[in-house]
Amino acid sequence: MQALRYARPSSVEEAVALLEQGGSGARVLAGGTDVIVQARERRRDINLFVDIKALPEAMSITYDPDQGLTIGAAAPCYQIARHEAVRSHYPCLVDSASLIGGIAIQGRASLGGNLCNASPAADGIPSLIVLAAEAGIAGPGGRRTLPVEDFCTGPGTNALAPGEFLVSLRLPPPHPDSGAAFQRFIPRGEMDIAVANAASQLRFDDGRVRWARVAIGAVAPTPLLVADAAQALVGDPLSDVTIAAAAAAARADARPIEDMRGSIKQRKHLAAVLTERSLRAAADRARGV
Amino acid sequence: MVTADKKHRVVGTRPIRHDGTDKVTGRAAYGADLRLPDMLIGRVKRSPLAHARIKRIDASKALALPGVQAVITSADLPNPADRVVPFGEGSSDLKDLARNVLAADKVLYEGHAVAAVCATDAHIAEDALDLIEVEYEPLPVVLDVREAMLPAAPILHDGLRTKEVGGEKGDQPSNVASHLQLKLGDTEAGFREADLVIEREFETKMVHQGYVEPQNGAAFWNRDGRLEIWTSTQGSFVARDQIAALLDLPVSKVRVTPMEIGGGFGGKIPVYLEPLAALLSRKTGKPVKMTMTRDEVFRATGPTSGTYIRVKIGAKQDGAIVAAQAYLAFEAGAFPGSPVWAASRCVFTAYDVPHQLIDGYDVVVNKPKVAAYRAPGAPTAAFAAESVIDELAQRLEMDPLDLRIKNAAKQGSRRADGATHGVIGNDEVLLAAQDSPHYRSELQGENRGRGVAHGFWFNIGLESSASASVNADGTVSLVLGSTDIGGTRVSIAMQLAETLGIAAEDVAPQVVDTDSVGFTFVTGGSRTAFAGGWAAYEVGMDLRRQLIERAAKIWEVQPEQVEYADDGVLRGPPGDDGAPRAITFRDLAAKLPKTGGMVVGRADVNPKTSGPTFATHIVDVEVDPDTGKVQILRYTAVQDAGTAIHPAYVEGQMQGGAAQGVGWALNEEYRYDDQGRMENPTFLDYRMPTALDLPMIETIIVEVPNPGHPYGVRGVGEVPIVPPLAAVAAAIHDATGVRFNTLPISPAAILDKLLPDGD
Amino acid sequence: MTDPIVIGATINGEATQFLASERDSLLEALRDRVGLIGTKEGCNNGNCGACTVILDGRIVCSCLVMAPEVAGSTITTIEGIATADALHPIQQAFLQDAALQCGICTPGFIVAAKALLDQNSAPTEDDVRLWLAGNLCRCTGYDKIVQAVLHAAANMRG
Amino acid sequence: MARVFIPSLMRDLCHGGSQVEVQGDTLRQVLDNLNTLCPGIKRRILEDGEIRPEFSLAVNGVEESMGLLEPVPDGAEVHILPALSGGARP
Repeated sequence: MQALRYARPSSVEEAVALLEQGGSGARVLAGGTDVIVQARERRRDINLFVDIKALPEAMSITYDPDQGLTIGAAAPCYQIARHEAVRSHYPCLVDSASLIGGIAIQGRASLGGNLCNASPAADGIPSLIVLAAEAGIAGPGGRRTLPVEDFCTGPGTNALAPGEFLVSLRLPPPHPDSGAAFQRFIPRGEMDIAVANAASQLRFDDGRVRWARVAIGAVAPTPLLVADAAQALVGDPLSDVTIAAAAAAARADARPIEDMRGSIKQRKHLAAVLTERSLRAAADRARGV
Repeated sequence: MVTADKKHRVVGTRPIRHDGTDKVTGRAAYGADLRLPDMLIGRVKRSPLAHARIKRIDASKALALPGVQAVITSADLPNPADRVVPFGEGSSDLKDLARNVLAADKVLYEGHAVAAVCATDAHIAEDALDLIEVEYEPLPVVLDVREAMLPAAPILHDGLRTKEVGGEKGDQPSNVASHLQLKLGDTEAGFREADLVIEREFETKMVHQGYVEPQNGAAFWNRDGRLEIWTSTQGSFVARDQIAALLDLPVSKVRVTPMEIGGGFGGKIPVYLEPLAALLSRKTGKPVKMTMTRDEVFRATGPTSGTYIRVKIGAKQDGAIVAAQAYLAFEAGAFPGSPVWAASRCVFTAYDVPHQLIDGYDVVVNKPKVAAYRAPGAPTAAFAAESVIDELAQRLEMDPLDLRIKNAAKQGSRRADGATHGVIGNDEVLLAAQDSPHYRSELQGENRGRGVAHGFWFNIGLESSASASVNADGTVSLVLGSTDIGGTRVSIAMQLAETLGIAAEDVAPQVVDTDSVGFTFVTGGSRTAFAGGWAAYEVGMDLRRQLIERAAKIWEVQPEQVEYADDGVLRGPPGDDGAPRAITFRDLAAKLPKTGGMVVGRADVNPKTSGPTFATHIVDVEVDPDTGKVQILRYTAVQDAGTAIHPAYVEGQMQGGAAQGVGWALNEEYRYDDQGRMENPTFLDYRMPTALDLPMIETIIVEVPNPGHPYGVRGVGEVPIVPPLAAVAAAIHDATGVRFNTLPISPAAILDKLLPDGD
Repeated sequence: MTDPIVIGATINGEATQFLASERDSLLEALRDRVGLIGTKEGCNNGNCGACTVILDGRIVCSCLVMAPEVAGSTITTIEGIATADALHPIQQAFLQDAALQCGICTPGFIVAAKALLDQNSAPTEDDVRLWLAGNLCRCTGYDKIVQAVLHAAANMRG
Repeated sequence: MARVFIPSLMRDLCHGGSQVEVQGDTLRQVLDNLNTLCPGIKRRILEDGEIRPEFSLAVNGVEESMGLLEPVPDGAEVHILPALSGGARP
């Protein structure tokens, strides 16, 4: 572990001040499952951990039928996956939160941290994108929000300005005739980084897809919102044909690299397969199956 | 379990291991757990390049860091003599061992040690690594075994010439360290007799043993010139001998205390950190402890070879195999010494084949020097040979086990190395597999397949020592030199208990340092329960003789009149009252102090082999054609154990070997970029099976007692990793119709074959 | 070098204060500062589970927790699983079922299994395998470990 | 008499023969006598009076553990094998 200091601010303002003073060497510590490894392996130059787990706003999970869901950026995955309202209204988030790492990782890792780490293969981000989540950010200039699909700017980089940090994630209330689901592929049963992943949300109106969102991961520098896939679905009843078209759109948008976790051919293929699987699962959920 | 006649009281039962409580409560002390007063922490500076000349090492900045106590480089190692050091399964020239421990003029793989530093705490030692400056002149790298064999390949060792085993050395520098050949009969004539000949090429990648405990070593070089070492090693004596040779010390100056060991599988026989800790201790006068990170374990310890293998087998229409030929090229890593020797002697050894020709090549590449890994060489050789046999069975429309049974080697069958098989359980294992509930069950469902494969391993014998003292409370303290990786304290203690006719719980085994017991070879080669148990048996016989004498003395009769029965009761002729005299071991023990004192038994044994053994594995898989994912649905391992001393630990060896083999087959591999930098040195990306990736592993223990052991024991630890690679490949073929001749058969590899090109 | 800091936490039921560096992970602090060596290091990046401890009721990899984070927390390590006079039923089952070979992963498995049985007294084989998927064992093939946890659960149910 | 099986890569020293019958009660005597029939073969097998680390010698299929002192019964088969370890043994 490189030489570093630890701070535990008790207010958002204090956290912002610490981050601002600390400059590029200051990093937010939430669950720590990525950032502690990065500091230990000296992959990032870190000299200050700003632990935000004492900030109630960063730890709470609240649901309101009108306002939707607000998740503190540091709330651990196991709390999200167990939360009653999340389980009944956002099962797609449960998919993600219970697939990140193993049980011990889920005891610490947060969806906020998963987003900020900005891994192309992050298992939380496609779900947040299709659920139209917004990032709630605090910084020296005050508060702002940003659509999650605009948050990641490249592998390991995000849209946060110096001194800013992610405080919470806000998700709109789900439409009654909608369903969403997340799928990923890993070589083992657990403890792997996604070779590819995909999430979908579908809203039906009178048997037809009224609105759709599809996002894929691990196939581009950032998780991708696949606009063409939604286009292929909206306006028609969901069918093998429209699903295949959406899957083809996902495959077409995928521009993966070849690395130790997967080949280009495999990843493009999986983008389609997982898109299809997530669409079918989302449709089942919309129908209440 | 297929059992032999059972007349044992302790052997074959399942007592709780003596060291168990310490290991389930966290009290057992492994190497990293050692704490000594005033102890310093050491770390190793490693090469980021896979092949380079070292131009300069400058440690001055590191030495200036407060808390840093010393830095060493290869200049601190004595100049190694040109000789070979005693070793386990795998060996090293002393010069190579020294160069591997600390690079001298060249680094030969990424992670190669170039310097070591010690400091007052671990954080400072880590900070100091960045302050050691090393200037390199990069050299071209060669990573693939076949490329390394080409005449134009970059040369790792300018002085290396190909040794034709049994012949002369070549006259040009080469990466091919040696070539060996085994020949039986006339393969050309044999293949002419065949109705069907199949020849295939196979490739496997370098894989790691994957023990969960990283290497460690601590040293204190006392001012009286004696060196104390604490380490998690598979062989304290073999470690001592390596350390003494590397540091040019008499062995009597080195004492190795074996700590508990968190897995080894062959990888913890060579020394890495111990000599560095010793040199740092000599420089500072303080004890120094070193541990590796997981990254260092992957990059800089001894995995096993990546291979290129070609196998050609010819059979008659009735399935009789008439000729077999193999070409085996094994990566040795940066220094000579791959297990191609053992692979050559195993590849066709389960079968009675009249005409065989086997060529083996030991090849250096810019990767870490390989070490032993569970049945070294045999798994990849069996992957190739068994895959061809599976295809033969398919083409001949024969049951794959019928084909193997038809050709199974028997007592007297001649092997490729020229020797003949002794009493073996080959047929018995194959027949038990064929008769197993798993093999007789029907496999149903889409995308599912079943595979079987068979394997052979020699097992080794060699030296073990033990001593035991009888306590007045009727227990026995047993002193051993074999480190206990998987329950050998209990299995050895059980054999002493059996010999003395007492309970396993009444024997207290402990593993001691190299000054406290006679020479004992490594825990490896499937030898420990075998040879250690044999030593314990001889200790027991020694105690029996002494106890008979004592009883005779007490009863005032001749020793020849006293019998020591297997139930632990000594019986003598009737006394004055006419009643037969009898005394239990426990009662006699209580009388020892006042009838002449306590008794101590001791023994050393040096058997030649621990009895070859065979295993057949059966596996059912399901392949997801959309993702290429393979799920293991059912798995059965069948194996000849000779006599299973503690059946639960025999089953554990079978299950553990099967699990490692499944990992090797499906996902495990060293991945390098083209500069020789390892891309996946973590447990995240070096994908060993998790609990979710395996089903329960059914076991069938066959017992064909080894006539060369007092209790019929055969080695059991290694052979279970021999069949799984080929068995999984055969099952995937059965499920998909595609033969995969390259490992690992990862989802990417499967999709690549199943999807149309351009998908 | 920064000065060590004092951290207070309840460890295995006892209020404990220890000195640690701000650079220490919880794993390092437990082993090197508190002297609880039963928690093992296998990979130091959260991929093997050998360092599993229970932190405020949840299992975590102690290598992925910074020592200063645990101020005021409650921690259970392998040393806190047995009582003064008896092994925990999971420990007993590991011995009975020969669920350990080298033993280096055993503390992590037992701590993780305890957390599972604390919240699910009747897990299925699949539940156990999923829960323990973050704990690597290279010796056993998991068979006897999974059996031991199932047996312990049955014994605890009585 | 013992029957020594000659490895293919040493047959050049034995006029191409694959088996040679020689006298000897120990491996040392067998190798000495073999060397008179196949001059130079001892130098290939031994180094400094010891069996080279890359070999092991087997008598009736069982590898020796006493080096050149290993007894050779009458009628035994002696095989020159590549050592399993590919190098030194104790």
